[in-house]
Amino acid sequence: MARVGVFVCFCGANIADFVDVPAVVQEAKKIKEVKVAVEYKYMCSDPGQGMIRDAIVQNRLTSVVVAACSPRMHEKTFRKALLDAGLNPYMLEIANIREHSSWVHQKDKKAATEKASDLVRMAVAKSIANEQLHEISVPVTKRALVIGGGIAGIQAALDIADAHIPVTLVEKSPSIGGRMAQLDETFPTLDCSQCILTPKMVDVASHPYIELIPYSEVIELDGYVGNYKAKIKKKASYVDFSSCTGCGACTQKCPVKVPNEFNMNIDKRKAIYTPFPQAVPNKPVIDAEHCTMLLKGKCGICAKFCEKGSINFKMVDEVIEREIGAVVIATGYDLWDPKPYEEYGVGRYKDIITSLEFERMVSASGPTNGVPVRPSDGKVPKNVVFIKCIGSRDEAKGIEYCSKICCMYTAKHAILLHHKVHDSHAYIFYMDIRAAGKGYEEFVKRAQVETAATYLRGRVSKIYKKGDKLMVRGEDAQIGQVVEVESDLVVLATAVIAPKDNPALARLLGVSYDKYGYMSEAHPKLRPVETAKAGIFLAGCTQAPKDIPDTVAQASACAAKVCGLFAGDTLKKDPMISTINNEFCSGCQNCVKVCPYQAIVTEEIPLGHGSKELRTVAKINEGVCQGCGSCVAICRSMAISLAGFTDPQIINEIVAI
Amino acid sequence: MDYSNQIREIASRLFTDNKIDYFVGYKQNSFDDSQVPFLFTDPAKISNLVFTEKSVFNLTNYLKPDHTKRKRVGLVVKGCDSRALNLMLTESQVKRENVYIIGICCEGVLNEKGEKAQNCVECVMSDPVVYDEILGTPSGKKGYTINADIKELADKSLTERADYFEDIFNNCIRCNACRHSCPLCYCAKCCIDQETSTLYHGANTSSGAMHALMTWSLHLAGRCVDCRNCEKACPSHLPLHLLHKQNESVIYENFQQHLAGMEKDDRGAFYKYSLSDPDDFIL
Amino acid sequence: MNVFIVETDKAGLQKFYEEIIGKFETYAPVEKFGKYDYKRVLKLNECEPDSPIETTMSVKPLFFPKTAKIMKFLESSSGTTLSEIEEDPLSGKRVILGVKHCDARSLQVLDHVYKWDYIDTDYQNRRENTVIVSSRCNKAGSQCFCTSLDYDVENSDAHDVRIIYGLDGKIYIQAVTEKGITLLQTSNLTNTASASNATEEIKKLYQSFESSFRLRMNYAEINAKLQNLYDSPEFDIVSSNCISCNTCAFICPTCHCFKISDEKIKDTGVRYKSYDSCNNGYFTLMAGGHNPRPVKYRRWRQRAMHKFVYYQDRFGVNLCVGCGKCAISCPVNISIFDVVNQVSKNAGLQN
Amino acid sequence: METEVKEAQSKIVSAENPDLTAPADWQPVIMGILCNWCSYAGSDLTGTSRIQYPPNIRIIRVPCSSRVDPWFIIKSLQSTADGVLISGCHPGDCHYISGNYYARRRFLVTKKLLNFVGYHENRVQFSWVSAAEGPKFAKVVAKVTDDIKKLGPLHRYKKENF
Repeated sequence: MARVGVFVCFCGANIADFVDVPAVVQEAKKIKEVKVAVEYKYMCSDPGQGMIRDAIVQNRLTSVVVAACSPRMHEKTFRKALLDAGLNPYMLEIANIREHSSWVHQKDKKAATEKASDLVRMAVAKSIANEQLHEISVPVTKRALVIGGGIAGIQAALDIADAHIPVTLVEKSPSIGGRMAQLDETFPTLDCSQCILTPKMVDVASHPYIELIPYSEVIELDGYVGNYKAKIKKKASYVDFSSCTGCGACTQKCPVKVPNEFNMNIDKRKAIYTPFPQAVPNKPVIDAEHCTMLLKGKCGICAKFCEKGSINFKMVDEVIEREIGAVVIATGYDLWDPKPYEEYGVGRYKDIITSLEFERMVSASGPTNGVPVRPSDGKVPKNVVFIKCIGSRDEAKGIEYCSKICCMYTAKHAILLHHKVHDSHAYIFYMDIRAAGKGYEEFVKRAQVETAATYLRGRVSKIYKKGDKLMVRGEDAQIGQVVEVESDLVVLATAVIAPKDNPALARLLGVSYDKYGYMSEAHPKLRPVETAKAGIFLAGCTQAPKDIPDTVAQASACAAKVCGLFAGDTLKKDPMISTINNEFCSGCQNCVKVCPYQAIVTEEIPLGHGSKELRTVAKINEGVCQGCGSCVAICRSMAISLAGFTDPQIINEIVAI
Repeated sequence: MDYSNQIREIASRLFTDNKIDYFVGYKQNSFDDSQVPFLFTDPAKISNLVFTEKSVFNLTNYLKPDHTKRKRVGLVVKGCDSRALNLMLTESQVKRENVYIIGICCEGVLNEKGEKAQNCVECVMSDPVVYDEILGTPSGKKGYTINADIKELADKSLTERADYFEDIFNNCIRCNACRHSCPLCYCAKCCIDQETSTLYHGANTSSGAMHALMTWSLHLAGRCVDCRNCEKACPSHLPLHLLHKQNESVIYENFQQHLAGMEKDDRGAFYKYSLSDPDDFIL
Repeated sequence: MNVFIVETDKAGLQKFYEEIIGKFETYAPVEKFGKYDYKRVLKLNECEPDSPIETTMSVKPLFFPKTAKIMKFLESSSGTTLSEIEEDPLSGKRVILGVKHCDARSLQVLDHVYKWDYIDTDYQNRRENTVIVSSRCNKAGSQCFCTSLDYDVENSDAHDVRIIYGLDGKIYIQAVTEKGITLLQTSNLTNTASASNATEEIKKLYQSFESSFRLRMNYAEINAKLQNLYDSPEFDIVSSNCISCNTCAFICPTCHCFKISDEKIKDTGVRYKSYDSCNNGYFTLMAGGHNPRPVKYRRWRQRAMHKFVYYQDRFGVNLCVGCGKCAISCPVNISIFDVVNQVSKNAGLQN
Repeated sequence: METEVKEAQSKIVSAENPDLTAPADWQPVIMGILCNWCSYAGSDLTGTSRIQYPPNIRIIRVPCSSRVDPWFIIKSLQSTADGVLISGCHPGDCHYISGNYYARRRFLVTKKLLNFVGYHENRVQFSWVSAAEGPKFAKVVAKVTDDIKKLGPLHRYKKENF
C-alpha cells in the first residue's frame, strides 16, 4: 500500500503569489494514498529538505512528491534528501508548478491553482507506480585506443598517457606524423612543421604509457563504453623491428624504385623504405607490392646487406587483441583529386600541381631540396598562379563545404615562394578570403603587402598552353574584366575531403558519419568531441576540415574526455534504462532494429521450465542503453519497460485527472 | 483455379521424403461448398486436400507454435498469405528451414456471396513472394488502389463517421477472434490482455472495444497484408478491414509507397524512417 | 397446464406484435452488419421476429450482458468506499420476440447455475420480468441438433408464448406458461381456436420439422461414453484445426464464464463483469505462473466435457442446447457436435 | 471534408456529436506530452521568461517523443482530456539521434486513424519545440487550446459514459 508525502513549495513569492498553495495542499490531502501534505517557503532549503526527511521517517512514506520548480532544477537535490532519509531516491516525483503554472498563468490565480493541483495529482499517481532503482555501475578497462598517428592522434595519445593512462596508438602507415610531417612551414607563424612535430613523435615512441603499433589497422571493435575489445591487424613489414637498427643499408642497396607517396610521387623511393628521414619508428618496411623477392622470389639483396639479419621474407600479417575503455578516432583527411577540372588542363599540363605537391617542393627536406621547380622542364618558376577553392564550395564539380585551411596555406605558399625565389611573383585567384583566427588576417596582409602577391577576386575559366607558359584566364570581379596571367606554374588549392576509408571504419566502430564521410559528432555545438556512441571520441579532420591549432585543441579535449571517463574504477550510469520481460517477449527483434545505440542484442532461453528447446528473446545491454524509450513504444507485446517512465507510470498520470 | 491434385502430390512427396511433420491445406466443408483449413500429420488424410477459389483462410496462422509446435510444416500460401509469411520470417517467428512453402499464383478467392472478394479485387500482389514450389503463372505486381470503403467513408461527414464507428465498437463482443485468426498476432501475451498493466481495459464497453481494436490496428499498421482472416473470424461481422486499409493507405501515400511483407527483411513502416517523411502536420 | 391457443393470420400476428411493442420494452431480431441479433425495437418494421435465420448471438446478452457494471468505488483520504450500481438497464418489464426454442431452452439451462451457490439477483429479476415469445422452426438449420439432446423440443416450457406457422397462412399463438397466458389474455387477440384440431396440425408440422435434421446423435450413449474419455488422445486430433479464437464461447447461449476488470478515472472507478472464454490460452493462467490448460486440446476437452458431462452431473441438464451457433460462427467450422461424436466414436473403437 | 464547427454565441457544440453542447465559458483539458530534452526544456523556458499561455494543458514528461505509444493518445482521449498535444525535438535535433523520426511516422498514422474513426483532426496535435523556443511553446499551447475550445467537449468513448 503506497504512502505518499506531498510537499508544496511557495518558492518565496514565485509560486505563492499566483497559486493558492494552501488550497493545493488541501486538494492533495483528499488523495487516498497521500498520508501527509505540507507547504513551506523554500522546499529546496535545508529546513525544507529537513521537513521531507522527517516526514518520510515519521509517516513511513513509500514515495514523495515535491510540488515546486522544474525537475530540471532540483530533482537531484530532493533525490538526495530521500536517500538521506533511507528512501530510494527514485521514489521521488516532482510536480512542476512554477515553470508550468505560477509563472505562466499569472493573470488567473484560480486556474493556476487548479492546474497546480492536477499536476500534483498526476505526480502522486505516477509516484505510486515508481519502482526502486539503483545506479548502474559498469567496470572500465583503463586503456585508450587512438586510431591515427597524425598530429591529432599524437596529441591525444600524449595527453592521455601523461595522465598515466595506457594508450595504444594505431597508425596504418609505417611511421606516425601524418599530414603535418609533409608540411614545410606552418601559418601564421611560419615555424617549421618538422621542428615542432618531430619532438612530439619521439615522445610518443619513448613514452612509457604509449604502445605504438605502426603499419597496422583496427579491424574489429566489440563491446561498449569502458569495455571495448579491439582486434588490430599488424601488416607484415618483413623487417624485425626488434633487431633492426635502422642503419639504412637495405634501403641504399635495394634496386627497386617506386614513386614516393610521402613526396606526392615527385621523386622515387625504394621497395624497402622508411617514409621519411625523421620517421618514427625509424625502421624500414618492405612494400610487398613492389619487392621482387616477394613477387618473383629472386633478389633478396637487402637481406644480404642486413648485418643484423632483420629481414624476414616469411613474415605474415598478425592480428592482436587489446581490451580498451575508450577510443579516439583521428584518421585525418585526404585531398580532392582535381581531375574534373578539364578546362584547366589538369592531367594534360605537367605544370599544374596541387598545393601539397608545392608544399613538398618548398620543403627543405623535400624532393627538390626546398626549391620549387616546373615538373615539365625542371626550371625554377617566376610567375606562379595559385587558384583557391578547387573542389571546395563547388557543388557542380566537388563538394559544397569550405575546406577552411586553403586561404591560409595559399597565403603561406605565396610568402614561401617569395622566400625561395626572390624575383618570383604570385597571383592568387580567390572567391573570398576567410582568415578568421588568431593572427590569420595579419598573415594574409603580410602575403599581400610584404610579398606583393597579386590577389585577384574571381574564378579561373580556362588555362591553356602558350609556348612553355601556361595562360591562366579568369575574371577579376573587382575591375569587372577578364584577365590573363602568363604563368610558369599553376598551384591548385584542392579541397580537403574525408579519408575514403572513414565510412568503413565508422561502420566497424558503430559510429555515424555524414554524407561526406566525416565522422558525426554527438551534438554540433555542445558535444563536438563525442560521437553518439559512448566512449568513442573525435579528434581533428576526421570530423571536419581543421587547421593545426583547432586539431590540437580538439585532440586535447578528447584526452580530457577520456581521462574523465576513466576517473573512477567503474562508470556510474543513470538506472533509467530499458529492461526486457522474457515472459512477454516474442522475439520479433524490431526493438533491435530501432535502437539508435545498438544496445539491444538477442539471447537464447529455454522454451519452458527445464525444456531443452530454445527460443530467442531480446536482451538490453545495460552499459549501452541511454533510456530513450524508442524500443518500449514499438514493442507490441509490451515486453520492454523503461525504468522511470514505465507504461503504468505514464498511464497513471493520464488517468489521474 | 484448382490445384487440388498438384497439392496432394506435393504433400505426399513431402511426407514420404520425411521433409515435414505437419501439412496445412484446405478441405471441403462437411455440409456446404465452403472450405476449411486442414491441419494434419497423417499422410492417409492427403486425399481430403483441395484448393480452389474457395480456399479463403490464410493458413500461415497455423505456423504459430500453438498449432504446429515449431515443427516442420508444409503449407499452401496465396499471394497475400505469403506476404504474411514473409513478415513472420523477418520477425523470426518461423525458421525458414522449418517451412516448405507451396506458393499459389492466386486468381482471387470468392466471398460468401460468390463474388470475387474485395481484397482480391484490390490485391497488389497475387503471386507468392516467398515459396519453395510455385503453382500457376505469376501475373506480377499490380497498381495500388485505395480501398473503396475507405474512400466512401472519407467523404462522409465527421459525425457520420463517428456514429458509424461507434456502432462498430458497440457491436464488438471482444472475443478476440480477430486477433487469434491473424497470423501476425503471435505475441506471447497480447498487451490488451495483460491485466497486470494499467493499460489493460478489459471492460466490454464500446470504449474498451475501441481501445482494443485501435491499438490492434496500430500494431498491425504497416504489417497488415489484407488477408482478412480477422473479418472472416469475426462473429459480429464487423468491417475490420476499414481500420487496416486506412492505415495502409496513409502509409502507402506518405512513406515511400510502403506495402507490408513485400520484400524479405522488411519489418514494416514503423521500424524505419526517412528524413523526407511528411512534417507539415506538425506545428 | 391448460394450453391456450389463438388462431390468427399474418395480419393478426403483425397486430399482436405491434401491440406488444407499443406496450412493453420489446426486443427482437434486428439485422446489423449482415447478421441478426436481439435488439431493442420501437417499431415493428425495425425487426424481423419471423425471420427463419438464426441470430448470431442468442438471447443470452439480454440476461447475461457482454459487460455489466458490478459496483462503483470512490477513493478518498478516508480510503475506498464502494457503492451499488443504482439502475440495472435490463430489469424492466420486457418481451422478447422471435426467440428460437434453443435460445429459450438455454435460459432454462442457465437458470440452474445462476441460482446455485450464489443467487444472481440481477439475473433473476431479468428472468422474472421478461416474457419470451418464441417462433417455432419449421426446418432445421445446417448445424442444428436440438432434437438429439436431453430435452423435449416440442413440449418445452422454456418460452412463455410460442408462435407456430401453420399451413396455408394460418398462424397459431400458443401460451405455454402463466406469464404467457396473461400476455395473451391482456392482449386484444380474438377468436380462440379449439385446441384440439390445432394441436393435430401442430403435431404434423413438428414431424416434418423433426425429419429435416441433418445432424443426429444418441445423447445418452455419448454422455455415458464421455464419462471415461478424459484421457482420450482424440481431443488432440479434433482440436487440431482450432485457432483458439474464442468465438464459440462468446456466442454460445449457455457459456457463462466471465472476467472482472476495473476502470478508474481520477478517484472514481467502476468494476465490470465481462465475457471470457475457456478457449483463451491464458484463461486458467494463475498468478504464480502455472497454467493447467496451456495447450488447446486440454481447453477443448474442458469445453466438451463441461457441456456434455460436468454440467449434467451437477445440475442434471446438458449445457449444450444444440443450436449450432458455434459451428456457424467458427472460422474453421469446428462443431461441438462433431467433436463429441468423433471422440466417443473413435474411443469406442479403441475399447 | 470536415464538418464545419459551428459556434453559437451562447454555447459550444461538440464537433463529434452536434447534439451535445457546453456553455460558452467551458474550459477543455488538454494532455501535453513533452520530450525531456527539447520541448520540456522549452516549456521551462516559457516559464522562466514569464510568457503567459492558457492554463488548460497538463504536462507529462517523457524522455523522448519516441517513447510516446499511440496508446497514450487513445487513453488520454478516453479519460479526462478533450485534446492531446505531443511535442518533441525538431528533426535532426533529437537527443537520441533518431527517436523523433520514428515517432513522426507513428504520429501521422495515429492522427489520421483517429480522424478516420470520428475524432476531429484538431483533437490531437503535434509540434516540434526546441529548448530555446519558449515563445513558440506558448504560441503552440495557445493555438491548440483555442482549437479545442472551438471543438467543444469530447464525449465519445469516454470511460465515465459507460
